[in-house]
Amino acid sequence: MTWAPAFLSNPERFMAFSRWAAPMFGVIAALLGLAGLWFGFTAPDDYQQGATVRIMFIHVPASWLAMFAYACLAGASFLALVFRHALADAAAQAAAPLGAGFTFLALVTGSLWGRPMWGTWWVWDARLTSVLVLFLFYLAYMALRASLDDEVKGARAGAILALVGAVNLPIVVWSVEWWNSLHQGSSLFAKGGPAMPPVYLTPLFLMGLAYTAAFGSLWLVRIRGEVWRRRAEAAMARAARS
Amino acid sequence: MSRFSALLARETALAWGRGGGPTVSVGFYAGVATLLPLAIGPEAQRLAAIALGAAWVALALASLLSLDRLFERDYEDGALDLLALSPLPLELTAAAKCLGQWIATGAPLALAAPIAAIGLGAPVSLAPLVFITALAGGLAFAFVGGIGAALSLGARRGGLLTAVIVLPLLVPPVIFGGGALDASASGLPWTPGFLLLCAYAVAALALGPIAMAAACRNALS
Amino acid sequence: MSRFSALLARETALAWGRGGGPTVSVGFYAGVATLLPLAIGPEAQRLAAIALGAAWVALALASLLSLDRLFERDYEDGALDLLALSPLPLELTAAAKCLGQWIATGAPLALAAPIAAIGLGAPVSLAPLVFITALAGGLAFAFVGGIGAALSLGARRGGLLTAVIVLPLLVPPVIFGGGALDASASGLPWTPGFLLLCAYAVAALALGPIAMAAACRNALS
Amino acid sequence: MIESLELSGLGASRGGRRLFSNLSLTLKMGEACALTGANGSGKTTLLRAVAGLVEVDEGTVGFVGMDPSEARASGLHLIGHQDGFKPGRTAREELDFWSLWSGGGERELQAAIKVLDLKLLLDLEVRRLSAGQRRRVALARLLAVPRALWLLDEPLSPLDARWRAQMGEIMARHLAGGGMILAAVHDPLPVAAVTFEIPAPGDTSSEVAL
Amino acid sequence: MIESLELSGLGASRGGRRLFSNLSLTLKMGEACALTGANGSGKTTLLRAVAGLVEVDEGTVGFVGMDPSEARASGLHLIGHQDGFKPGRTAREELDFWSLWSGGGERELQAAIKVLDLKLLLDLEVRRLSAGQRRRVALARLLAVPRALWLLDEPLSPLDARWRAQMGEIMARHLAGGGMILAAVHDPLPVAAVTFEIPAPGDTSSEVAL
Ligand code: HEM
Ligand SMILES: Nc1ncnc2c1ncn2[C@@H]1O[C@H](COP(=O)(O)OP(=O)(O)OP(=O)(O)O)[C@@H](O)[C@H]1O
Ligand SMILES: Nc1ncnc2c1ncn2[C@@H]1O[C@H](COP(=O)(O)OP(=O)(O)OP(=O)(O)O)[C@@H](O)[C@H]1O
Ligand SMILES: [Mg+2]
Ligand SMILES: [Mg+2]
Repeated sequence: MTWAPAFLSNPERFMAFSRWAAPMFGVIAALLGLAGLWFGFTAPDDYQQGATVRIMFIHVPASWLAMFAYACLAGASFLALVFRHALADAAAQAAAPLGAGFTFLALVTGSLWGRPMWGTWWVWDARLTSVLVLFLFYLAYMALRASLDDEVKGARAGAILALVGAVNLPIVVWSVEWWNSLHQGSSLFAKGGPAMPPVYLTPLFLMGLAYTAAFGSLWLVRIRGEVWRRRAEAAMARAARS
Repeated sequence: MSRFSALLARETALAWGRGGGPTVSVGFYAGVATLLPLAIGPEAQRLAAIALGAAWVALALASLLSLDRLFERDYEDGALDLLALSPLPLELTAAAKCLGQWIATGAPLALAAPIAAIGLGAPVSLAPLVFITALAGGLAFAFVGGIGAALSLGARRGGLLTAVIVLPLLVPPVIFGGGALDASASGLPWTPGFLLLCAYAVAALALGPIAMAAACRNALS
Repeated sequence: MSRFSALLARETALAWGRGGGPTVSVGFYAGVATLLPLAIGPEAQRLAAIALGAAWVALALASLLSLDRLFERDYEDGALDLLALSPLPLELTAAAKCLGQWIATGAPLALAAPIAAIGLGAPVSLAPLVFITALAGGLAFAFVGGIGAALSLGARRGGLLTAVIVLPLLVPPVIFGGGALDASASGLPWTPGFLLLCAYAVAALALGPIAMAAACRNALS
Repeated sequence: MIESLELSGLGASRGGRRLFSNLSLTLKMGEACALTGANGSGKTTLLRAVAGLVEVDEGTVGFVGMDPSEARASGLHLIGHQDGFKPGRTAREELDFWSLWSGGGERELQAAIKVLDLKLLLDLEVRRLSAGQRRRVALARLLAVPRALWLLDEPLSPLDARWRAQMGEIMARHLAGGGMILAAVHDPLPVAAVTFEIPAPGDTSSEVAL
Repeated sequence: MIESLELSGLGASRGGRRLFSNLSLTLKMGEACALTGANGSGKTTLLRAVAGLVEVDEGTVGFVGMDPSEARASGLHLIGHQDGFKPGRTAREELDFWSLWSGGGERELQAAIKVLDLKLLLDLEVRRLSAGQRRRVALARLLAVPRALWLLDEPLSPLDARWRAQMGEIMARHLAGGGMILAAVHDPLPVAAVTFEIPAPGDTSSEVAL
């Protein structure tokens, strides 16, 4: 893994790589997503949950990506803080709104699912609350960056916050095990293999990959945008001075 | 070490004057204990059910609202410059500030919390647990709140930002402490929640100063 | 009049940045609404019983804790001198400060209060009453809190003093407003409590500025 | 319009200690007075007494041509050690507010910004300004709202040589227009001015009547 | 003990604007340097860069005879525009704390109080002090804790003539004992010093690499 930052740390190389990688991930995401949705909607109704089981294919991957994006945000922030790398900072900044979006999606779909399943939109249990906290961290990160108008300072303050917020990730993952929760535990990564029939497992798996590819594509696009914005600002500042 | 204790004494004195101190915390809880029954009606049952939780939330809110200027004054009047120029690492300086805040505000609030809870109808036997929970929780709140205060230094919307940053960090200790109190009130074992709270407080004590020092250095430069 | 409105705009902007504003109040109530269930357990019934009261007490606490530096910054950085040197009587200046505080903090909190109360399980039909009660109550809190803030100017234990002076003054509006909400929730007429609250707010509006101006003049001279 | 400032038999004390007593001074239109004296002799106190912010023990502060309360409300400017700016607001926000507060118009404000060369500083937060820049922003109030009497407390100390000279010109113009300046200083004013030294206090102590 | 201060090729920028670049300066034991320059030219920034509070874009700050981090922690004094005092605490409380904080002893503190004639001020709250008195309390730190390098930002402006002269003597004594002084000033220092002017910035701009 150490080669990846080393390889991508050169902005020129990154721009060249992402020029084709971003659209390619987009295409992969679209194909996998279509396949996942097809299998998902042709799967039989669950004997317990009925048709609402299909929310799973939206909800579960969104929850995964919510956490994965935060891991990316924290990782990029670490690189930005320790190695003072501008590209890593751009990557962190670009990841935050995407992660917030996935978290929001997980919250909304979970809540939509909770109505038929639990009879309520929302309960204050550890899993749900820790996801809400994750969402709050994304918001706090974006708010912090937006309110420090010195770019360098904002970048560092944001990175510190992102790393502090990383303590929440294990809480999200293990909350169902640490506290008895309405929310079900992990059935996919349970001991002794996934406890889920293949008709559901296949579309879930496909959707998971599709979400990941979509995240990758959007992330690259946003980093590229961020790089362009900073270059343009530097050029404008130069022009204003001369 | 004499530097650390001198700073601790100063910070405690400042926080005491700034709105901490026993009278204030007693006043604060007296407020909660008088206002809550007034606002939700005096039926003893209703009250007793929420006594512990209310005392606990009041503690978190008090920390949240009193912490937002932990570093700001020093930042604006130049004291933070001088604090940074010292053999004492900025991490310890930040820790001393949070500890001072805790001594001046958290500890008196922790002393007052059981009284308020009992006043609202919680069983007297719970008082010691409320006290130590509040003590540990207050420590966690102070160190976590300090992170928010340090990060929002120099930001245009300081107070707002502190609250937004600190809120997510406050949720875990509130869950742990509230869970322990709730469990104990219903006769379940309270140690797991309490131990988690202590673990969180220790983690905040260990990691908080690092984050605060980094944030302060960033704001100064 | 343009002076008054300019000052009002400035004070609103300052209070907004200092920890007011819609995001913060929503955050604050989100905090109350998240922390309270976490601390006292998520059973819907328990929560619903205290929803109104908790929202109302949270409002009082937020006012209490955010008001203590209403005048202090201006006093220390010399702005109060310049504010005193003006055709606008110091009474109106003080009123503008309190109003700004209310616009930036009280009004958003009042908007958020019904949402928090409903989130905790209060009946939706009570939302309008919660809103106007919080609005009137916030006004009373701001003007009463301002008196404490002005009186404690230049005192060595500012925060303490504010709490001790303001707390008793906060009790009547909390009783009136909480009583109105309680009455309405149990199907009784809520107008008497609400009218008393409004009367108290009007009295605070009329008399508060006089007390504040006198206290400020005293601190300056 | 204030026509002259007349202090007669003024005495003031702080913390139970008499700072000065029987102090008399007249300032006419077009005159500047440099108030000097050792640290702690009461220069700041005197300026604040003229502005009505400090109560005097004895004597009177008279504004010829204007009612005292009116003179204080809209006839004089006080620029103190502290400028009342909030570090987190931009210079523009602060300047706009204070000029509105003193009843100034947009045109004069723009002129003041031009004279004091503040254009490039306006968008910076006050905390970012250098000491001299910040003082210049504070002094802009003098020009943004024309008032007869300027009470200045060490106005020039953080300014560089160029701006001290500029302020000298600005002050001269103010005096030429019939204005008055009473400035507490430790260095000579860059404009013709009479010097008034606050004497070191004798041992006349203010007494607490019982 | 710091033996000399060597700035070489220093460049710093604030808010994306380069303030100075390629600035080199050497200060040896017993030397004083008066840092001059227009408002906003970067004097304060330079002092803070020497103290390690501001990051420089290029060049190095070298302390001969001491490790930089050690020099900053216990080899130099920085007296800035702002003194870090809390208005509500007494001068004594503040002075005690800051002298302890800098590692000073009780004897030196008493000597400093005597030299700067602070005895009568110590029980006053800082907000009650006059500008010059407050600065004297701030300057007492220099004497309460002996350190080789003094970084002073306009140290004398609020002082009266007598105290400026006194400070001149104090500085001379410090230099005679092998100390160094780097002081940002707009008026000449009351002690023999070389003058170093920060040039007006060229249009070299700092760039964010991407
Ligand atoms: C707003 C409410 C909800 C939130 C915030 C939420 C959050 C999450 C999160 C974070 C995960 C990922 C866990 C992991 O893989 O470690 C997850 C997975 C899952 N959620 Fe939810 N959820 C919510 C509501 C629901 C509801 C109502 C149901 C259905 C009864 C549900 C069923 C599932 C399932 C089946 C998984 C996959 C677990 C696995 O097999 O690994 N969720 N949810
Ligand atoms: N509230 C107070 N209580 C006690 N003493 C006070 C108070 N306010 C001011 N003083 C004292 O009054 C004296 C006069 O202060 P003032 O600020 O007027 O002096 P100044 O001439 O402006 O001095 P400087 O040149 O240092 O600015 C000082 O000795 C100060 O300590
Ligand atoms: N954070 C910042 N963002 C943008 N500009 C800044 C920032 N901090 C300082 N500046 C600018 O940097 C310049 C240098 O300021 P500095 O305080 O070093 O000047 P100075 O030489 O000390 O001036 P003075 O004599 O007025 O004290 C000023 O123009 C100031 O506006
Ligand atoms: Mg003075
Ligand atoms: Mg400077």
